[in-house]
Amino acid sequence: MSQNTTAVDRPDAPDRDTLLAMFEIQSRIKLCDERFRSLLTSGQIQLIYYSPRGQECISAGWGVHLRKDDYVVTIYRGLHDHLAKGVPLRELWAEFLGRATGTCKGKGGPMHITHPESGLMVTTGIVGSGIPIANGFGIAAQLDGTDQVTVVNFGDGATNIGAFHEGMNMAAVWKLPVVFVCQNNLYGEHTPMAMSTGVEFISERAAAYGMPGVTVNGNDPVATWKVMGEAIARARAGEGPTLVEARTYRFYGHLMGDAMEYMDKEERRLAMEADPVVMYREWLLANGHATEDQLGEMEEVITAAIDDAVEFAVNSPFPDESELYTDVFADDTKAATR
Amino acid sequence: MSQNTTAVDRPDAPDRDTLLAMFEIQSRIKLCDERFRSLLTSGQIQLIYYSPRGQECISAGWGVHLRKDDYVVTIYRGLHDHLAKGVPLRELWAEFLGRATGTCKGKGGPMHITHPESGLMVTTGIVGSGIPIANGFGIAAQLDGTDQVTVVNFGDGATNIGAFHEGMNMAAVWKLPVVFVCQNNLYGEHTPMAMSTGVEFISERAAAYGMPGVTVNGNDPVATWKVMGEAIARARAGEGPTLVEARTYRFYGHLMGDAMEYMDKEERRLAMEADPVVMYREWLLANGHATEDQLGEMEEVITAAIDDAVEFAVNSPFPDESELYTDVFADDTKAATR
Amino acid sequence: MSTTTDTPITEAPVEHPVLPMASAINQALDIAMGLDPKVFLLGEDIAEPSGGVYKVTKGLSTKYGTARVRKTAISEAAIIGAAVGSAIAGYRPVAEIMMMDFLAVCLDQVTNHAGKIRYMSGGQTPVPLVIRTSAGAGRGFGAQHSELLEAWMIHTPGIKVVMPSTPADAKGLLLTAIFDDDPVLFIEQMMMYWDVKRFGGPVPPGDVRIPFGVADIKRAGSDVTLISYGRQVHDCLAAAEQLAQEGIEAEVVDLRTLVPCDEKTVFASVAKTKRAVVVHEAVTRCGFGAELSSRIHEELFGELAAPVQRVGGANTPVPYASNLEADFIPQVHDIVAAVKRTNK
Amino acid sequence: MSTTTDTPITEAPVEHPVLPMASAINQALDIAMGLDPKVFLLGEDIAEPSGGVYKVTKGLSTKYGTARVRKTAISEAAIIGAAVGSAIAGYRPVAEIMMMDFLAVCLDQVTNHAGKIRYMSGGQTPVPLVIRTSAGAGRGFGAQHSELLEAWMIHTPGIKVVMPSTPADAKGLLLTAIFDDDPVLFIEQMMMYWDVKRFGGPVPPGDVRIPFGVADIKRAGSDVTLISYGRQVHDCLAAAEQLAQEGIEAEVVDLRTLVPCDEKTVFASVAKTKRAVVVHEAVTRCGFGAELSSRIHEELFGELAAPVQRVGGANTPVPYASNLEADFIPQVHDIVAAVKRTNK
Ligand SMILES: Cc1ncc(C[n+]2csc(CCOP(=O)(O)OP(=O)(O)O)c2C)c(N)n1
Ligand SMILES: Cc1ncc(C[n+]2csc(CCOP(=O)(O)OP(=O)(O)O)c2C)c(N)n1
Ligand SMILES: [Mg+2]
Ligand SMILES: [Mg+2]
Repeated sequence: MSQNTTAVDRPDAPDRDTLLAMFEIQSRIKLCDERFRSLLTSGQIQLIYYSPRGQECISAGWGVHLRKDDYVVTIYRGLHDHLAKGVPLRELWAEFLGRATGTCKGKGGPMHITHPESGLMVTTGIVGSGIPIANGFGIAAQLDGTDQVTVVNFGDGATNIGAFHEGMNMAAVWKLPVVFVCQNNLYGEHTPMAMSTGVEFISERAAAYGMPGVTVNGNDPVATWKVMGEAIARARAGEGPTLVEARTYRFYGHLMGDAMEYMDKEERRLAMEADPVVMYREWLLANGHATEDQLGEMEEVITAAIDDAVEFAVNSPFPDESELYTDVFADDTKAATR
Repeated sequence: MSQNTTAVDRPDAPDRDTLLAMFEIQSRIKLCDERFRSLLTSGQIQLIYYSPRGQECISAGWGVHLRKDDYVVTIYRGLHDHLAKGVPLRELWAEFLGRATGTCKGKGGPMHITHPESGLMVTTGIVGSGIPIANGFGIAAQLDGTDQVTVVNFGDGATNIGAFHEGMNMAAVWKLPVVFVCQNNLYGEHTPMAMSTGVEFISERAAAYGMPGVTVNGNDPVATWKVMGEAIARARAGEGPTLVEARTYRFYGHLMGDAMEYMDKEERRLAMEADPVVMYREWLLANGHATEDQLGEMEEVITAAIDDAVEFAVNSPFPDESELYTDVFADDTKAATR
Repeated sequence: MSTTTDTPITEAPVEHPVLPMASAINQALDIAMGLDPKVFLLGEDIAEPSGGVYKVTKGLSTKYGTARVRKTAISEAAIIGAAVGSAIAGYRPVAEIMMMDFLAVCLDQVTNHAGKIRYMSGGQTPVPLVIRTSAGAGRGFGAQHSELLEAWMIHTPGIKVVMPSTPADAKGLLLTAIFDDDPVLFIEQMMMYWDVKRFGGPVPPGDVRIPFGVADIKRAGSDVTLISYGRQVHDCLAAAEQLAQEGIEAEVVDLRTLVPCDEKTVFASVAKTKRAVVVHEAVTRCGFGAELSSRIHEELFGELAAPVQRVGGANTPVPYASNLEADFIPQVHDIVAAVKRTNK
Repeated sequence: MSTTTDTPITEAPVEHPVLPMASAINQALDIAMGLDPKVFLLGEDIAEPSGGVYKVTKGLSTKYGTARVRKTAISEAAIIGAAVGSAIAGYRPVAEIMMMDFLAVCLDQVTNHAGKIRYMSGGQTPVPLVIRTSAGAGRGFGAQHSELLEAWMIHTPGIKVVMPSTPADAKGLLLTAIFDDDPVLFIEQMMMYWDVKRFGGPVPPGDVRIPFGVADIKRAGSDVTLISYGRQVHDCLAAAEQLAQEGIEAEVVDLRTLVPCDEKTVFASVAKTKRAVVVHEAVTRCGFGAELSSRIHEELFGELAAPVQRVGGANTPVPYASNLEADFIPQVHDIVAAVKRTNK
């Protein structure tokens, strides 16, 4: 949604409930991220933090299409995906802070958020490795004969690693119900995509597997919603996988503390000026899809929930020392001692 | 070169010397392979043998274009490539038989033939792994400022493994002087390509890296010669890598002793009927590029050389027991004992 | 002979059919697939008509269909990744990695994912998969198709490691592996697959499982303990016969599962014999023999008549030449010599 | 303190500038590239403007150009493969694998190729490459970014393994690694990169190399030998100070290179002290401590006052929660406790 279009309504837009649902997810992500960054900056909390700020519309775009029993796999930069799939704020914050009350009892941390109840199945810290794993969920749905869909998220840089290639090929050959979402924020750590990648558009790579591939402006919520909807519908109908490249931008570099000296200042300024969440909000108002009060109240509710989650997390205990040795194996296999 | 064209001359054919040079390489491969199989069948020698029979024209196609100082990387099914790059018969046979006089002192074996003198740099037994290694030779040539070209050979099945993807992308991004030759014999071990691969033509995969890709009938020596020449010239001129898919067929399955129950009998019969070496020979004669005497003499010379090589290999000693512990490290690092 | 914890195989009545190890493994897969629809197989070339490059999965795709016996591309990372995901989703995938050396192309899925996901999720997402892989030197395959890498996996938390020495053990342990809720690496030494004469054995019919963490004393003895697993157990038994002629009675402890490892049985035997020799085919340096040797010294310090001897592969890649390859692999005479060293 | 085989670092005059380890590594790379045009670097994000995610390669791409400081895609197998090929072609590539856990995505190129090619070619094609990788827990990175996997590599024939504990050792050993004709895995513990206060040290200027296979006695003592490498050497020194207060004088042997390993120095020290404690951060089970413990018992059986003690990481993935992570990592008090066990 580029600046000058916020005033114009969109014939291709979904119904109001969906529009607002997307805004709710986007705001949840944006406000959570802002809270994390402020607490980190003020030194009240300490952790390695990969901000998803700027990529909100992508997760919201598939989030509103998925059912609770659909599967999502994501990466270290996963806060937006976790929230879009409905991982509860309290457990999420507690896990980020390594507390016993976290989604993973504090043992996984931000890079490994897991919450099967919400369908957030795997968060990996290894670039590309979530892709072959996502196929496993697709195989399970296929064998079970259900119409569950798996959405696996990864970055532009991840499309240069072997796991991407092997996973895409397997999904295509077996027509797995998996949607491959490449959140292309133009950088892999400190390296611009053009310096590392042989194609201009990641979606071009789908043809190497006989898989449909599409590029969408990931900062345009409506367009993203549409493309995600089509890909998810295909998967649900048993018509096979799709590669969706959603173009976006990383507002805060690779991780908290990144000096970003390798990023073009002007490029970044423009991207942040065109903040997709802010512009979507303007668009919703400008076209009467929502009132200031509605959105304001939504934001207040989210802010209150975040206050509560932070409070909960900060006051939660660290895991008991015995937890070091548990969960290595299902049984008490005495392999997990020193 | 399909049956009915053997009578027709080819305007696109190279000069006579080149035509005969290709026939010499093809015959060397064909006769060597026949000797290996007969000695194996009669039980006079024992080894795990991957016959290249049927794929001769591909190696001959790049072989006549390469200089001694160009680099070749290949795989376990590499006899044809070894011979096309000029690895001497005696040392080659001795290595296949694990003798001290072999290219690698008997320590590598058929799957790891190495003969830097001939530019045969690496033979690997791990599917796909030669591809990233080939890039290293390309980088060396690039940094040295020479116009050396690296030709890396691999099968259709290898294009489904991660190393292929990573290696192709790196070569494209750095415009490396490497020619990627996929010898597509339609099967990976016991699996037909269609059951494992998302595309119909391997060459379609080049686009995923912004690399030119071309498919050629690998059983047509003239067409293959032409395509290889263009790709090698591009690389030599610093214009970057090319993916060449040369379509062919494995006459004797995956390895010696393969029951081939997974192969279509009729498909195989037709392929062997259209034996590319036999047909090329007919074509050379039919179009006056050579006389029966010329070709017959060539074959006799090769046969004699093979007799000599077998004799040499069979009568060579096994490596000295001390060789078990040498060549692990450059120095006498006492790490290589029990 | 049997440990106090009795196990089926050691009681196997002689009338059980004598099978090659490959058939016993095939039986286990067949029984598991018959018992539980959540069990499925994936790997390269495992379906009919060939039924796998070693024919270990023969007939299964015909019996259970290609949806449950899934022939894959040459994409090991995708194979293990798919196994990880489907295992988390409630399946019991049995993935085949054709040869153990190829673990190196997919190790990330094995160690960083299969091995860590239960832990990282705080126990929410178990990963009940099995990775079957064939391994071992002695077939003239050269340096890249002959390695035994169990030590890598034993050092890696979260993965159980099994390496059977007999068809009955292979069947019983594979059934246990498939229904175990943790990732299990199941190592099959290729040389034992079809060689009934040397490695065949009676296999009890039906769903007979062998528990993990229970070593099997394949031969009783009082003078020295030979600790081994997999094919080398047979070499230990051969060495024991030779030693018996010289009046040395060796006890042969077959660990069968390395993670978990039945240290109790090992310590009990060595406490009795005062002498221990650890034997495996894998490279000696930093092999599992080092771990076992350290544990024995830690537990039985002062009670041993000699230091624990390690007999393993040379610290070199596996050479091709038949004579060098034979030298690489620990042989019966190496075991005998090691025992002699404990008797000096 | 120094071994009989004197090494530059141990003679380093105090006036040498005190640097963080990252700067010492950067110096070694700079010197090597200046000395030999065949030396080049490749890896993710290593070029300017950022100069690497840990800034270890800062400035080098500006000084030597991006043809010799090559920033790559996220393609570890392609990175190591390119290093292998160029090394065979006569270059001395220094590849960076950002974190050691990522070795798992490219291990095939490391073990099946870099490690075996010299051997498989009968010595015709050496592979003189260096793989630099950062490693170690303690930074709240969780299970997939904290592992130490030196044991995998020590078990793998054909690869030399180096793990320095001080900036001067890091510089001298990296220079030796780059000009060594074999593949070298060079392990850098992230926690030491920039922490000058705890891990900084004097670094002699210029091309000062430290030979492989020469351990350095970082502290002399007569009562117990602490054998370690990398960051844990500092913990051993701290433990030694504590023990000194109780009248126990510990000798601290810093192995510095694990393959080759200076067993001579280890055995000499333990023969003197009769007590040994091996300390590393890696998971204990099947870690290098097991190999060292076995070797010491094999060599000094009967001369020891107590079994060799191993102090290592827990046999678990690395947990995220700060308190659990601290428990995972062996601490000074664990070393002290282990020493006490040798004095019972
Ligand atoms: C296999 C592997 N290599 C390297 C890394 C280090 N690393 C972490 S994130 C990252 C960049 C990934 O870029 P991209 O895929 O575009 O995702 P983004 O961070 O931009 O969301 C790298 C190189 C890793 N985690 N795993
Ligand atoms: C990584 C890896 N996986 C599996 C194998 C076992 N294997 C050896 S050859 C082969 C088939 C390769 O097929 P293709 O690439 O088409 O080459 P071809 O044998 O047909 O020449 C397989 C699966 C291997 N050597 N390496
Ligand atoms: Mg990115
Ligand atoms: Mg093929």
